[in-house]
Amino acid sequence: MKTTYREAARAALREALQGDPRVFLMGEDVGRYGGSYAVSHGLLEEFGPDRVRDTPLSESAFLGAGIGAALGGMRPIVEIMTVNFSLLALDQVVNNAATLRHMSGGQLSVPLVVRMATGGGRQLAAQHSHSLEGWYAHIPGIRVLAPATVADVRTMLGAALREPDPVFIFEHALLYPMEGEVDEHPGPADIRHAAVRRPGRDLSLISFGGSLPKIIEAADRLATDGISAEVIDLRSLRPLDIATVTASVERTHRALVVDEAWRTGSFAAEVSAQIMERCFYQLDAPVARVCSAEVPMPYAGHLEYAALPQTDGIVQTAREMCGRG
Amino acid sequence: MKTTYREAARAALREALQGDPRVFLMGEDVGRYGGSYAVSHGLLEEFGPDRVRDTPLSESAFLGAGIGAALGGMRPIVEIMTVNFSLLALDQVVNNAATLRHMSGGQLSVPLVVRMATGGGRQLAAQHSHSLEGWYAHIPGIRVLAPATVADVRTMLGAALREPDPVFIFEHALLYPMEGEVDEHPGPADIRHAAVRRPGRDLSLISFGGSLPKIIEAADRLATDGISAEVIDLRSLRPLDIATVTASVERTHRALVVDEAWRTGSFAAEVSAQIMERCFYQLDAPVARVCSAEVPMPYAGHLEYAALPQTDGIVQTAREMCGRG
Amino acid sequence: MTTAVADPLPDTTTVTQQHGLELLRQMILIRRFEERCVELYSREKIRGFLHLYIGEEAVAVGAINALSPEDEVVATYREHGHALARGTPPGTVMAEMYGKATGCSHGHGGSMHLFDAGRRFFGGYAIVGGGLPIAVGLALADKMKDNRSITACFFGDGAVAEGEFHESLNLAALWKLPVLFLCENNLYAMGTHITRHQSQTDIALKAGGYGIPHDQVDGMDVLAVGAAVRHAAEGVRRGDGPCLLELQTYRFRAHSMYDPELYRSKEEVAHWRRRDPLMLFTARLRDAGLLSEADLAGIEHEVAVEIDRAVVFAEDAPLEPVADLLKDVYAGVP
Amino acid sequence: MTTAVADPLPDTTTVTQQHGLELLRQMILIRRFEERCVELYSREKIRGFLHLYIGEEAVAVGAINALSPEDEVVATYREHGHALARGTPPGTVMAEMYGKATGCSHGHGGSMHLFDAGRRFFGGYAIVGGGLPIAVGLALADKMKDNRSITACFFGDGAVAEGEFHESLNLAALWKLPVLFLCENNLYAMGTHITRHQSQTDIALKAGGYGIPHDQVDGMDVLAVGAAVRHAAEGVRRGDGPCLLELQTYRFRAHSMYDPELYRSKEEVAHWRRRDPLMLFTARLRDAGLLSEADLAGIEHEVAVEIDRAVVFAEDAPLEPVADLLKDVYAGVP
Ligand SMILES: Cc1ncc(C[n+]2csc(CCOP(=O)(O)OP(=O)(O)O)c2C)c(N)n1
Ligand SMILES: Cc1ncc(C[n+]2csc(CCOP(=O)(O)OP(=O)(O)O)c2C)c(N)n1
Ligand SMILES: [Mg+2]
Ligand SMILES: [Mg+2]
Repeated sequence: MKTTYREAARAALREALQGDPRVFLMGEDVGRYGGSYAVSHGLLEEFGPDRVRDTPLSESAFLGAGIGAALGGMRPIVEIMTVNFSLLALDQVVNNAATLRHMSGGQLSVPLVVRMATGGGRQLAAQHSHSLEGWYAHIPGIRVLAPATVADVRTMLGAALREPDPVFIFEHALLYPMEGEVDEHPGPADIRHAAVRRPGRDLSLISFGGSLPKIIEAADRLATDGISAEVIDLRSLRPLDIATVTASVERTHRALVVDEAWRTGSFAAEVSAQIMERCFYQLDAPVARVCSAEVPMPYAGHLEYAALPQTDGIVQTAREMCGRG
Repeated sequence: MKTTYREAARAALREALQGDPRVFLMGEDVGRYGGSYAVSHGLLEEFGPDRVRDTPLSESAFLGAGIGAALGGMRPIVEIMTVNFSLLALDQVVNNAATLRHMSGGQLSVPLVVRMATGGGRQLAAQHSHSLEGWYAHIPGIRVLAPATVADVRTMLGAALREPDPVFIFEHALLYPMEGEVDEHPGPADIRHAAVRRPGRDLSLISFGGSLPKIIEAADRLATDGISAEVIDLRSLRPLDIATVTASVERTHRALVVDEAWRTGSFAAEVSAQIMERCFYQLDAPVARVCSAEVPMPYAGHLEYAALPQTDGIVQTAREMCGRG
Repeated sequence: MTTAVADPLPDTTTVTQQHGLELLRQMILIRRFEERCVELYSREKIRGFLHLYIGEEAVAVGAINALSPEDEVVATYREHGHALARGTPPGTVMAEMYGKATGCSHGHGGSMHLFDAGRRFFGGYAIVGGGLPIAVGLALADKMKDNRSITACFFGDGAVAEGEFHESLNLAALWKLPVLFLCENNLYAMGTHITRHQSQTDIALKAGGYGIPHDQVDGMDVLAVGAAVRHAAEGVRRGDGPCLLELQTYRFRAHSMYDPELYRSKEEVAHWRRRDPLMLFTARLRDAGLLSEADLAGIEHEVAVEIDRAVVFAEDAPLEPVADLLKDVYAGVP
Repeated sequence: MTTAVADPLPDTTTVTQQHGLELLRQMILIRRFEERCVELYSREKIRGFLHLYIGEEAVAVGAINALSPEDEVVATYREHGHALARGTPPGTVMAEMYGKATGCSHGHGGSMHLFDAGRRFFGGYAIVGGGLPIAVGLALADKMKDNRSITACFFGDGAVAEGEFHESLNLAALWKLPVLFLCENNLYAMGTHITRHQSQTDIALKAGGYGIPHDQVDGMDVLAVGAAVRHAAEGVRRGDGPCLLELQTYRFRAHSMYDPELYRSKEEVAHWRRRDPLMLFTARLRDAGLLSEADLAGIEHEVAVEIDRAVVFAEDAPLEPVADLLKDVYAGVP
């Protein structure tokens, strides 16, 4: 069945709300407004204001309330409208959601799912274009998912809700209109594994979320140059399925990691370091990164374009790595 | 002159307050209480409550007020008691302090200095033992310093106050009682460069802040094994003086990065990736990392010890890298 | 104890012709400027988020004209009106929305991040609540430097729920800082009606929890806003500490260009449109004999010309060179 | 509108002998337990931060004994008293401070992070203000599940300045959640007196900004606390929505073991010590003929034995194996 990423995200929410009375959705404008990206459109009417719960602008309190409700036996899905606003709730993530199981000696469990839109590329400027998935991936005690395909956004939520630990799902806002295939009644996703989206021999292109379409397009273009690129979609950033990555790099001997975050301290640095640590002697070239320029995201379209990773830059870096600079 | 890290930090504050009427210190308990680490002890009496300003527990508001006061022509030094609480103010850092110059097209300037204690090792458990310097180092628009020596904590503040951009200074709480040498009237530090704390031939040990004493001790112990380790203190995490690092690695051909943060997504990953990107063909072994275990910091002493990087582990990793496992 | 700032308020019904026409001109400028923005947005000349101020013009115009040029102004992402009322040339505002180098933020900020340091307009903040601590800090600087300036801080009803509202009000009151908190209560935070985001919907009352004087003002009446702000600013400037005004208003348009407005009825909007601040003020000036049809036509013409010029300026303006991408991240780099 | 919860309060001066002696026993247990902690801290058996509750015992004991066992309790880092009043065995609390595997948090938490899920004690939170949203969420779960439980949330006067206080009160009131906010006003946030951290020092009054009923209670009087909490809890349990009580108390000791107490005078401490809650309650029970010297000696003896046992339990307890370092970070790992 063909559908959009947005519709698939909504179908996943509907299924979750239908399937378990403990599940509820809460966040800013998820109800009456219909969701700021129209993801939750119609759910208020279907499930009522108790289970599709509009919140005040209080990111810390309602994310924390999600933690508390999870402790209390519910299965909350908290929507933070975008990752940009999640900074206001980060203390609750780092100090409560991520610690309570361990800090209580295993007595407590926080089965919470948090969804948020992420990324740049829509000329929303410096305060609305962050890519902070890498920060979340730094935090032990939580899981971090980045559905990059319609099928993944359709099925990862169900899998996340089965986890007894907090799961953070990052949806790149540019993906919402993307079309793709899904089963009508798909099972929950396998959220333990990265996916090889396209096999290749010469180079591994590794990314996640909103950058997946870019590396797929790059692989297409590289193919016309006779370079066979393997495309790896990390899918889960924490824990990271490094085995799938290293298996690929052991075949291709070259790795290029793409990440929309600022380069310094990006998640790409972690992936790069781990590849190098594990595949050092199989590498034919240093692991490369294509990331965002280190600048608060400018509004002007041409500057934003220049700041973000683009297919051109990925292709060029890949060609240089393969000696076709 | 011999003094402690704590006294040196205080002398730096006193000098700053004496030297410029626009400078003031604000934070929780910097005044009447005498500073939670006694760093600002006595300054209230010397400079009065206007310039040594106790704040309510409102990290976001008073850090934001520091930004505003800097915009308004003052030279605020904001103390966030510890990095753990800085999460509550991180939105102001990422979205305001770091962006205002660029977002305003260069019209505004935020000459703000923020100091905070950081790190674990004192059995303060999961909510009071964070090492988030790497997150700050990810943010374009700010500078991040980690004074690891008495001389640096004495002189970096002065240098930071001369910067027209926001500077974040991380003081590892375990360093406060450490003794060291300082000039009586030192000039401001050179905050652009990393320091080679000890020259060596076989391996570069790279770290910053609270881990510097550990790598120095490791170098001592390695020397008795006949391994000559060069010790690099990064000092500035953003911008990173990678040239000093790569110059060292080009001599030693081996690099080991130590970072008290959780391993995944640590700043050590960035340093490792950059070394590999620049020195790939000179490396005799993969760049190694010794970081904290991926667990909310446990209270119990033996568990905390096991979770943190320790000299033993550094020495062992270094020996293995040099074929003396 | 907390007191309302109310009495004695100066008579709000009188205004000199010159001042009245200037206020009207500014309101019309903002209205027409934004109407043009809508058109330019649909032609994709303007991109990103665009939040219109249409319906709320009396607030920015009334308030900002009651301030002195040395006072600081801090606003939100819905700040075209504030920038224009402060005197930022429409051309540089429009060029900003075009993402051009001659925009008031060099094209870095766009609609949500207008800055004009020379006019002490300290910007549009797009993290809701994020501007309040900045305003507190600006006021702290003024107080420590013994300046006579005050800081006017605009924010919405939605921002009142954020922790930073609370922390900022406490800090400002505790330290008796010269901040004037101006809450633009347009009844909605995006699609969430105030009754569904505030347990206590009388926003002015909240000031009591901090010992801050407060008042409610008809935000559709530019003279009432001006009088209330002038009065409140006096106390703040005198050193009485901060003050909070709730300016009751309404946005006639969607929250942003993406909003299908499912959360409110056409009737509700129509009801409020009957209190259109431009209409009300035009009628009042007319009734007082201060505005002729010719005056009005003259203003409309002048404004139309000004906006045309602004568009031409924006169209013709150069782009920032991509080579300068990293400029102004730090001083003096690259 | 907001109302004080005050009348009609049940008579607070009467208490059954059995209940009175139990309250006294708990207060003495907390006092002696913490006195022992000080000693063990100086012997480095206990490490990290240690925040004593001495002087404030009437608050936790009065409040927690007025709750039902199904109610949830959320506390701060100063929570030995709350855990003990809730019934967590002193041995497991002491073992926790020793960092032992049989500690109530398996040695992972220490003094600041006591947990006892079985007794619905949801822990000590050491980021000031961080427990309030958790309490709101627990109450939300109760409401959505139609439980009759309420959540009691303890926090200090210092926490009132944090944004999370504000956000949590609004959310709880907006959604009429069964939370009882219990502010332990001991006049200080570390070394900062309430007059230097709150612009409006009457904390109960702040509830008005959210439409939450509120009251001030003598936190040195265990019966007054019990009566106020019982009364407030009734309304909260009935579905009236949250309530806030300000419990006026004082800590007799330093903020933590590191605090040189430069910020207050010996006289001030001495003044408050004259209102020692143990002393006051002992005297009251004695005056009412409910407590003999033998009773008191019996309690003291019983408590001393219990604490000795707790210390032995902690001393003898095993350490968590280092091999289990990564256990309980995620369910079922490693
Ligand atoms: C912290 C934060 N959360 C969410 C948003 C998304 N958002 C943008 S505007 C808005 C509503 C704000 O309402 P209000 O403060 O009343 O201002 P108005 O738009 O009505 O002028 C929301 C939820 C944001 N920008 N920042
Ligand atoms: C967010 C945050 N900021 C600062 C601290 C450091 N700190 C610990 S306790 C405390 C004072 C809290 O005072 P109050 O809430 O009145 O509780 P009390 O200690 O008096 O019981 C401070 C500043 C912290 N733990 N968390
Ligand atoms: Mg609004
Ligand atoms: Mg207190």
